[in-house]
Amino acid sequence: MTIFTITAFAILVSVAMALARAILGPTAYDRILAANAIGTKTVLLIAVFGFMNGRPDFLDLALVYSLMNFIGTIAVLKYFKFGTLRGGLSDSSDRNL
Amino acid sequence: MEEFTDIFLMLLLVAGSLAVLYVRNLFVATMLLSAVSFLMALLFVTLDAVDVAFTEAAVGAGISTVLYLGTLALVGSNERPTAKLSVIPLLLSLSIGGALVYATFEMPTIGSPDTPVQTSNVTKRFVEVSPIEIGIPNMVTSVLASYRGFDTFGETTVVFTAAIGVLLILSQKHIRRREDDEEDSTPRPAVSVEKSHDQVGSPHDLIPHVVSKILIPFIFLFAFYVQFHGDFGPGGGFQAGVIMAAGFILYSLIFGLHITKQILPLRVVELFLAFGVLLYGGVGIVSMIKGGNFLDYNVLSADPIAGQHIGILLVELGVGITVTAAMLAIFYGFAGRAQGRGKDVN
Amino acid sequence: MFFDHFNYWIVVILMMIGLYTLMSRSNLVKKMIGLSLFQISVFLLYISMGKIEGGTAPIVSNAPDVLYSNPLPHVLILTAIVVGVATTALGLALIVRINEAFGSVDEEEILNSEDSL
Amino acid sequence: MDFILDIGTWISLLIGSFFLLITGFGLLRFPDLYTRIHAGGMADTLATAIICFGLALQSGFTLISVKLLFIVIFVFLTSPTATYALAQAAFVAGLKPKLDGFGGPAKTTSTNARDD
Repeated sequence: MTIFTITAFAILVSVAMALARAILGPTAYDRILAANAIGTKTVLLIAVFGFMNGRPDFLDLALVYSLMNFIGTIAVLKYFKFGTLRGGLSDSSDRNL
Repeated sequence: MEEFTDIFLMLLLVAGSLAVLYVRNLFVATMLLSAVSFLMALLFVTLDAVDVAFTEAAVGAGISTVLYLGTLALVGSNERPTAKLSVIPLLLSLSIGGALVYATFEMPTIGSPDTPVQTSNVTKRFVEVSPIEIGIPNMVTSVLASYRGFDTFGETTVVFTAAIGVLLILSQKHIRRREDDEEDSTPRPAVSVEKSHDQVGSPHDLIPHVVSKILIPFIFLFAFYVQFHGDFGPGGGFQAGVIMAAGFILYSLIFGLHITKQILPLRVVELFLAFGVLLYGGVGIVSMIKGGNFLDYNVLSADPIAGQHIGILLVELGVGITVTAAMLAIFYGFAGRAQGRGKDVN
Repeated sequence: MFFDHFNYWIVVILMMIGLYTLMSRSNLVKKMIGLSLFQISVFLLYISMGKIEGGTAPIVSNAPDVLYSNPLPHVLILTAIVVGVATTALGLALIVRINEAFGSVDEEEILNSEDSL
Repeated sequence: MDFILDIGTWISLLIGSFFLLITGFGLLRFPDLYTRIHAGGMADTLATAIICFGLALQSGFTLISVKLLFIVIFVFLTSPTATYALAQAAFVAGLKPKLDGFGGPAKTTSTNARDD
């Protein structure tokens, strides 16, 4: 029972709680928040898994996770705010098209 | 101890999938699917498949979420409730599942070293000989680009074809089947568009703007790192292509599709789409001209190992370019489609 | 041992959920989501088969006596994931067009409007 | 020296796990979105920094610790941005914070923010 295993379990438990929030809702924003939180915890879990298995050179993966998490969240929020993925986040210049 | 983390993850996976099945709102189902995809990628890491986890994270959690959202923005996110419990599908899937579970008892134990998968000669060749024969530490890359070069060429062509198909389907003008169908029966997205108009140009969007501006160059740099470091660590053309496309998609989400199209017009994307496949095929042709078989990299240089390195580098580059262009073309198709329904956009 | 075949059972359960979604839901986007779940279960099946007890990722490490998991399933699934998202995009594009032609993405509604024509 | 580094790793990983569990509880138990964002956005980021610091102690000055540093910087930039954008989108959409005891009506959801 190393410290890495303990940490991995702590992360897994909090992932489970975040998943419960994603399933329970009640608003869509809660679900987005929960999915985003799951992504952040996944990043940590990958880092810890690497050290747990003695091969910590796969941290590029964790970077990809945090990147995709960010893009996913921005896309979801844009969909929610504007109902389309087309225009810019804060300008309305796509009206000119 | 480690297997308990696996089991925990798999149980979370089942819970997430059941939730995907039961929620009525398609938007919520998409969010849950993205969470399920994250968990699945995590499971791949614990099962030693780091390259696959890389791809699944980039594709499943990133790109496909964006694609589903692009679709939902066009078709609406409410699912019509089904009145009755579907008995026949339930029975059918239960019986198929039962038969498969019965069959699993004949399957070899997970992780045992004497299964046919592990003892086959092909596996021995890949694991023991390939680092010497190809000279690349990442066996997945050498199998992908060299031993199974034909197969990967086929897959690249499939991605190419799918992107062409999406462009053909979605670039057509909007046609209604019935002229009398005046009012749009499509459900609107969750937030009405008029509402968002009041907030357009609000200074509160400054923070995502600035942060994305800082991040996007590093995303491209990271994509190049993944592309060219794929020989030594997890990564390669497929992953790098998806990350590169994700950088452009982020740019487009923040600054608008029309600005992205000014930087990288669809015409250029189409050129790149074809160029990647041609580069891949061209390597094969050159190796034939040099006297080898199609995609036999040994003849590309005087030293077979150097030849393999050149071949794998070029082939992965071709894959990366095609995948980038394909993902971008698909995104352009979906995100630009709203033009067909002008009254809904503004 | 109870957990010897656990991965396979999870694969079967995920596959059943995907198949049931695919067959019972009449919304076409939901069907695509079911197909994605089905796909994920197949990925897990392949990767589970390549795993070897005490093994490590198939990237050469300097440590002595390393046991590597089988790289072949990884290659197959890696390409399958990217091809999967490309074909999913194709399906979703068809759904968008269907919605424009029929004003609905519900299978039953579309079939009913076909009948009434 | 190794012993001291190990102790450092133990302590920082335990503190990080503690914060992660707090995050989970916060996500589950807080009454409305705006309070949950604090759990999901702030505690998570702190836990990431602490855990990566603990892991970097184990790897020493190598490429690995540089990558860990990048992860921390990346999460430090993106996670608050994402949650900020989330809060702003929710507020714009009309989701009112729960203000028990502050005079405001305890209204948690508006009509168009609820998804099901």
